[in-house]
Amino acid sequence: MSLPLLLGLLLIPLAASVYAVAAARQPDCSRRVYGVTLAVAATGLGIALAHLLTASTPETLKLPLGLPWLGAHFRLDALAAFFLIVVNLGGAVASLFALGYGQHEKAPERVLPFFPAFLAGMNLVLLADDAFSFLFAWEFMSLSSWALVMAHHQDPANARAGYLYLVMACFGTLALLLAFGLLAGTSGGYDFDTVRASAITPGFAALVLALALLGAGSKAGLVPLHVWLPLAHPAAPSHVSALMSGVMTKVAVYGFIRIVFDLLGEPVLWWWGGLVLALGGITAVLGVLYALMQHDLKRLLAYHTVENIGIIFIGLGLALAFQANLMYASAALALTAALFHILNHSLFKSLLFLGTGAVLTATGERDMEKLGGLIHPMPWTALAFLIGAAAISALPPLNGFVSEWLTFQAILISPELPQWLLKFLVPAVGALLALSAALAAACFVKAFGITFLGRARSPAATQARETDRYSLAALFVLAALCLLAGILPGLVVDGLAPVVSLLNGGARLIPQHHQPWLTLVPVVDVKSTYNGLLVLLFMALSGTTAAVLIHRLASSAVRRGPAWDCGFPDANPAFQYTAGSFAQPIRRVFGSVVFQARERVFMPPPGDLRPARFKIELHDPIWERGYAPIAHAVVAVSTRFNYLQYLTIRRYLSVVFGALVLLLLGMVLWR
Amino acid sequence: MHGLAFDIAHFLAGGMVVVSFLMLYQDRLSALINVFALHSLVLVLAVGWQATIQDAHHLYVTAGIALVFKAIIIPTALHRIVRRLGIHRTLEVVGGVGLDMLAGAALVALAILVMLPVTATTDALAREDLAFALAVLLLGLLLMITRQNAVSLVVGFMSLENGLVLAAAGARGMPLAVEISIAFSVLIALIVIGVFLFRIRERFDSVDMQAMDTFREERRK
Amino acid sequence: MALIADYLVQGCQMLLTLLLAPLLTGWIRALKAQLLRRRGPSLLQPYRDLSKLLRKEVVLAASASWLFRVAPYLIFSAIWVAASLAPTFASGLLFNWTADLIAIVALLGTARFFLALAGLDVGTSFGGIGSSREMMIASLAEPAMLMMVFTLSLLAGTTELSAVARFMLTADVGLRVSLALALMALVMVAIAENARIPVDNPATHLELTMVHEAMVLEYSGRHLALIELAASLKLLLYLSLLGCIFAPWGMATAGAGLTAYLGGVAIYVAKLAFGGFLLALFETSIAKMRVFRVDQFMGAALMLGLLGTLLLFVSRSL
Amino acid sequence: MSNLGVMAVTVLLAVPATAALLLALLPDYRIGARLNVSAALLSLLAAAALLWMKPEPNLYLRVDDFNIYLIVLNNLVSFTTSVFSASYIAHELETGRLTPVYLRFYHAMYQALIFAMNLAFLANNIGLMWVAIELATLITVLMVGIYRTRAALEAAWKYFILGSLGIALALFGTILVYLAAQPVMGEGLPAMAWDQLLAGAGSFDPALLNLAFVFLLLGYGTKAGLAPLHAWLPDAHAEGPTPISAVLSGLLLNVALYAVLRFKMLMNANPSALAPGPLMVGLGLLSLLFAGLMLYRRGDIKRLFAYSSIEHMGIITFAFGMGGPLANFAGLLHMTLHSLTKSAIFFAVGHISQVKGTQRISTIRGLTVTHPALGWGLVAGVIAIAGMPPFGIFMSEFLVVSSTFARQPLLALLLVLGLLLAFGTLLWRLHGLAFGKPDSGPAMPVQAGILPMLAHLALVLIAGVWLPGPLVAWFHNVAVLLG
Repeated sequence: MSLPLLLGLLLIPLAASVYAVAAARQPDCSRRVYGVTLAVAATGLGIALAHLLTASTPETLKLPLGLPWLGAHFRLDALAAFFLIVVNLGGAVASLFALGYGQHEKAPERVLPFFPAFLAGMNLVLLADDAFSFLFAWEFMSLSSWALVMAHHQDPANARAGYLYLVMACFGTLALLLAFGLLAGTSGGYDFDTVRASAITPGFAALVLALALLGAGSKAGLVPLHVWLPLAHPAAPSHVSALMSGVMTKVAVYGFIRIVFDLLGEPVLWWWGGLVLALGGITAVLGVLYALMQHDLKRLLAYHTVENIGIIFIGLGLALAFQANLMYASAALALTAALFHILNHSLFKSLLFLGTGAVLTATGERDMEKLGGLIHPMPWTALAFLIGAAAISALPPLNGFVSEWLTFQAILISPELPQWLLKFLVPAVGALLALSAALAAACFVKAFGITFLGRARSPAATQARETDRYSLAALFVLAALCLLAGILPGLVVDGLAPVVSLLNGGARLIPQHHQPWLTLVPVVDVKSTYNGLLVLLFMALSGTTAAVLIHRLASSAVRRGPAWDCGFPDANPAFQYTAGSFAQPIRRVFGSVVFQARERVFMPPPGDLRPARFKIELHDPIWERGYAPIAHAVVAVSTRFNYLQYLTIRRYLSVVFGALVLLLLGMVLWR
Repeated sequence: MHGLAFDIAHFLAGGMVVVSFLMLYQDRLSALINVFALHSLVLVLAVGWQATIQDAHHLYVTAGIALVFKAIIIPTALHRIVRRLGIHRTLEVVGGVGLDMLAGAALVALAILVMLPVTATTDALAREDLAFALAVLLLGLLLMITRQNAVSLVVGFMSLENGLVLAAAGARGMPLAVEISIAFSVLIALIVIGVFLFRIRERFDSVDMQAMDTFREERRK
Repeated sequence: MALIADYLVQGCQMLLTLLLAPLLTGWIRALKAQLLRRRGPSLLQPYRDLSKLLRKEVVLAASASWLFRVAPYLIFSAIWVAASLAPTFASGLLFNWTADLIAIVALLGTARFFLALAGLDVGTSFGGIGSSREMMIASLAEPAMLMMVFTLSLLAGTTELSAVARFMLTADVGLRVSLALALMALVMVAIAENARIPVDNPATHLELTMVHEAMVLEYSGRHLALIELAASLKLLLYLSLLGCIFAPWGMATAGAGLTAYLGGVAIYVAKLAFGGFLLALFETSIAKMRVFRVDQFMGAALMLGLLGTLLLFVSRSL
Repeated sequence: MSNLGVMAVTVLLAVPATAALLLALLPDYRIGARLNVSAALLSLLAAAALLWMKPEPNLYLRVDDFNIYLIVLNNLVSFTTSVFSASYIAHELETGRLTPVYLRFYHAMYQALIFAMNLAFLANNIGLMWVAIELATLITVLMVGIYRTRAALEAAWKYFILGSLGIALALFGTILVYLAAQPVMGEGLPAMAWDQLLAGAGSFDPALLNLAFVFLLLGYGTKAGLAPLHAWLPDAHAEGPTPISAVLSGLLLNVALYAVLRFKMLMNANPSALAPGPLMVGLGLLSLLFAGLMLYRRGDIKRLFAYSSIEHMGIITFAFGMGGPLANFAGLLHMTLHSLTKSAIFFAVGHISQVKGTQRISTIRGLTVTHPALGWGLVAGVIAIAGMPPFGIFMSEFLVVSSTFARQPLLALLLVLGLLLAFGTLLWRLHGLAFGKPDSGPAMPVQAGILPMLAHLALVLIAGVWLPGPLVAWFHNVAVLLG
């Protein structure tokens, strides 16, 4: 019953889009539209949650749309329900945020019509149950988000981002299209039930996996297909960035899971796991390293999305490896970790992007070097952002830590894997994961510290005001969820159980909710346990007791004074550490290898009045080695061919003549 | 009798090929036009002969049209145009006559080769005719691409089209042959080319097609 | 009844760590002084410092925010929880399963996170230096630590500390290369994390060499006291980790009764004293290295840890 | 019943013919435009009527599953185009690019063109069809040259020479087909009538058929603008009046392709003749890749979309070349939707170039800011033509690619490469045109008739989501016919 409900629900945002096309210029149009999307997303969230928890059998539905002889198949199973929760949660919060944020939009007619469509598109991807509807919705999602990226198109950088985004999206869709072409076979059995039923040769299966990696990976931002992501996500309005980064990448991951774990089915080859694992590890570390080099807050967050996608794919790769060796219990753990991280990342990444949006409205700045000290004018935003930063840095007792802890546990039970390559690969990836976690912490100390702490570096930052109440509500909903998921992980794991067992041949983790103190006990025989609730309790207890005791027994006096700073307090905020200088040690350690980072210092001789200059050169290896050559090749070839436009008529006639003679000769020789 | 009929038809069709070679050989415009008139004349004879031996009377119409338009009106018109434009200089033959001849020979060979596998169910006459027609067609095309001048281009095209008419006539009892030849001769030969050459003369003071390869804005980019 | 006893024991451990930490610091300082032929302060000096600091008023920089004032409590509580969750004198206590080794590492990470933020909060250049260097060091130290954790858990089949300790007591450990590697990694990490020579000098106030001290430069009064206490707790934690993993002898097991507990405490104190002695010896015998050699030092630690793990992954199947 | 159908057919042919004569005599261009529209509407109604009542085929004319929907499409587009041209031409007169005399000529020729195309579709006789297509060619030649600028004349001349060469080749092919049929069917009309030919094709002389197909493919392929025979197409599109560009891309190419397909059926019907598939696949891929590359360097907006037409003709030819129910279905769908979408794009482009007073892409920027309706219309059109949902072309491309990959992976990869290339280059141009800071160029006031464009886009949009049953049934039947 809930499936038709959901589908019917999706008509509402589409209607809202149409309405917005007509009435975008009206003052209260944005409030109306976002109100509608908020309501729709909340309802969808409720339905999906109900379906997931009551854990009924999948629902299917067939509408006379799409491919005429096939119809449009829809299906609501545990997997779809889980991702529906992720999508609609993000959508609801983004809409809530936009109720306030949308008021500041300069070009509402370029945002309002596409936002609901974008939301509907993502929902549709999750519900689609045949190749055509799936790709239709997939591409529709890309298209609407492209329109949102192009909302502020007058900035050439945004236009370029949008172009790159759409081309990469088309590339991904074509890859998926080929994959489905293989899965459907020559008979054209495009509906997923037929695909599941039909067997496929190992060679083709491997090809499908590769294509799925290309297609879904390019949308999720898997290195080296990530280049569009850090350009496109920041270009959109912040609540859209939150959706694209926090939610749409998850839809991409859904595509990968659906194809590889569900449609492809058995047999799984072990090296698939290895491949995905390696890609995940590389993506995680490169993503965070890129992020460390950024000064643009939104771009930094976008690169962190790349990193987290890497972590998710590490979990998925482990699961594949385990499944290939029929170790379903372990696969369950890995899958749980991946899905948990999907949920977590959607939470804190949305939170962080929305926080950035609040900063953006307050100061009009995305460049950290021009911000600073925002914790004073906007303490609540700062608090929410801080929680998000701590969560994404995988600090207990917040949710980011739980999923990484689960991933580590999955890695730790992997020595049973028989294949040698995996034996070497898994610990190496573990090291990469640990490294990326530590670097992420460093990066968010930088992000939060430079943006919110210290003293204001620009007039814009000094004149900042706290953001509106809708935005704050949205921020704190997400912050609360981050904390809850962190201290009650057992419940989340139980919620994920049906999804895991669906993808994992029935195997799942042991039920968690009746463990003492809601402790997280992934595998019984391995007695590794974690209890976020108690950690929080202990910390709160000890912290408060310490505070109370000290204030009671010792002094509680405070005197404000100038900063000491080893005796020479600097009046000028420009003397503070900047984002660039904060990243300098890490840049020296890692950047010099990965990005050929060079520091150029120009020190004028004494008496020369020119200012001293310090410049950092960074090279993006992937763009310079991978993408630029392709672009140049296309330009070169098309320029080479272009002269064909200016031949004389005689030449054109000769071409036809040549073709004719050629074909005639062919006929003569053909016999 | 049939043998003789066959031989004559064969002779006439072959004659057209030879005349096509003559056209390839020409490098003066007026001479080219004259040879084209001859070409058309041979065509008329061929078609007329076909009409008699197939006793398909509508072919006489086709022959008549060909005679009136292609052998008389168009050549004179072309002569007038040439004179009015004052193009009496020799026109450079791309690649030289000798090469053209070689290419032409190769084309004729190709035409015959292509026609060989055609089973003898279609009567031999049609087959031979077809081979020659194809040869004429290809030679006409060759003429078009080896000359630079609009007039000679048109001439080449019309010789090509003569080949077509020959083929149509050779096809025993082909309906609409008249209509088709009319469609061709009237529409192409008179209206369009006339109009065009007139217009072109208006715009460019030569009919040399090099002058027509104007620069377009893409090239400046 | 037994439950209450368990609670008591747990509470005792928390208090014990809290009380012992300054003593350990004092002990090391005294030893170092002795080794340098100085008389040095008394063992109890840290307690005196703390009580004095606690009683002084806080001088807060004008540009300090609420985070600056909350941070000390956060840091202190995080580290204290971590320290009291690690088995010290007895294994298998009531709440040992609350956080395994990974969680303890992460708790220290939480503390570091907020310390670094506090360093940036006032907006002085020295705070920035401290924070950025601290995070750079940590970005290598934490993976190294985790690799060490991997090694252990691959051996013991768990990441939970008292279980690890129990396993290390059993006979089937033997002498393993990877354990040695793990030990070295842990020691190096401990040195870096506790801002000891050669990575950092806890005694210096020469601006350009300090890391940890630079972050807490702006702190005063009770805040400083909490941070100092947290620092010494951290040192204690690392020593007790080393103790319970690589020298798990003489630890009492849960519910073993009062005498056993007391014995455990005695042995534990002895372990700490010995560890402190080694540390002091090490610190006095080498010089501090340049900040940009630290990454090589930590990289070495990381490699050692990874090597140990790899060896185990491979040798498991042999 | 059927005599009603006969009436409809006669209307289809008689109305445009008479309208052409009338328009040639009418001095006032306003009345002319109205008459033009109403005549087109009339023939559209007649065509729609054919859907329900098919006349018996005779030796000259025939209405069957294959051509009926194309006839409807043809008259639909020519109707909408006439509506568009009414608003377009008025502006041309104001700016003085055309004089009333030429307008009279233009309208007459427009109707004549409709007549020719209807005749080509209706013809049951390959000779008749040839005559019709030749007529259409000559008319369009005159229309392309109508501005009498140097460039226009050059384009028309180029079009004329290449087009009539193609026509000549096609005629030779037709004669060959007749020769192949004549021994079997006997002399005279039956040997040139479709249904008869199709029935007897099995026993034709394969060698002659092969030869014929080569000539027909090259001849009609030239008209369909397949590379390397495409040379006339971009200039003809760029230099002629935009309504004619729309008709060229939307309809005339279809007519040529229709002819090729007819003969492909013939080839399929003869087992010992060579399979036409590979030839068409080759030409299709060549056109697709070539056009994809050429799109990138285009500076003239109409030439740009002309090249995109070449690209899509390539896709369609590829699909039919692959054959099989899915690919043929996709090809037919693509044919239909492409003509709708492309003409819609040309409607937008026509007004845009009028508004901006130029066709140079580099001088047109930020259309969605300055002219939202036209700008977004263009965006929607390009999105649709680039094969993105929710528009219908996505469906056909989906079918082509997916059905090909399982059979011929390498071909599919080439196809995908071409699609991606074309997509990238087209989008690159679109970004320049529709987005970015608008330049402060001269913007002349134009009362743009965007209704036709919207109508087409709406149809394409609906087709993307839902295809009506009868249409699907027709596609299926024809797909089977095409083998």
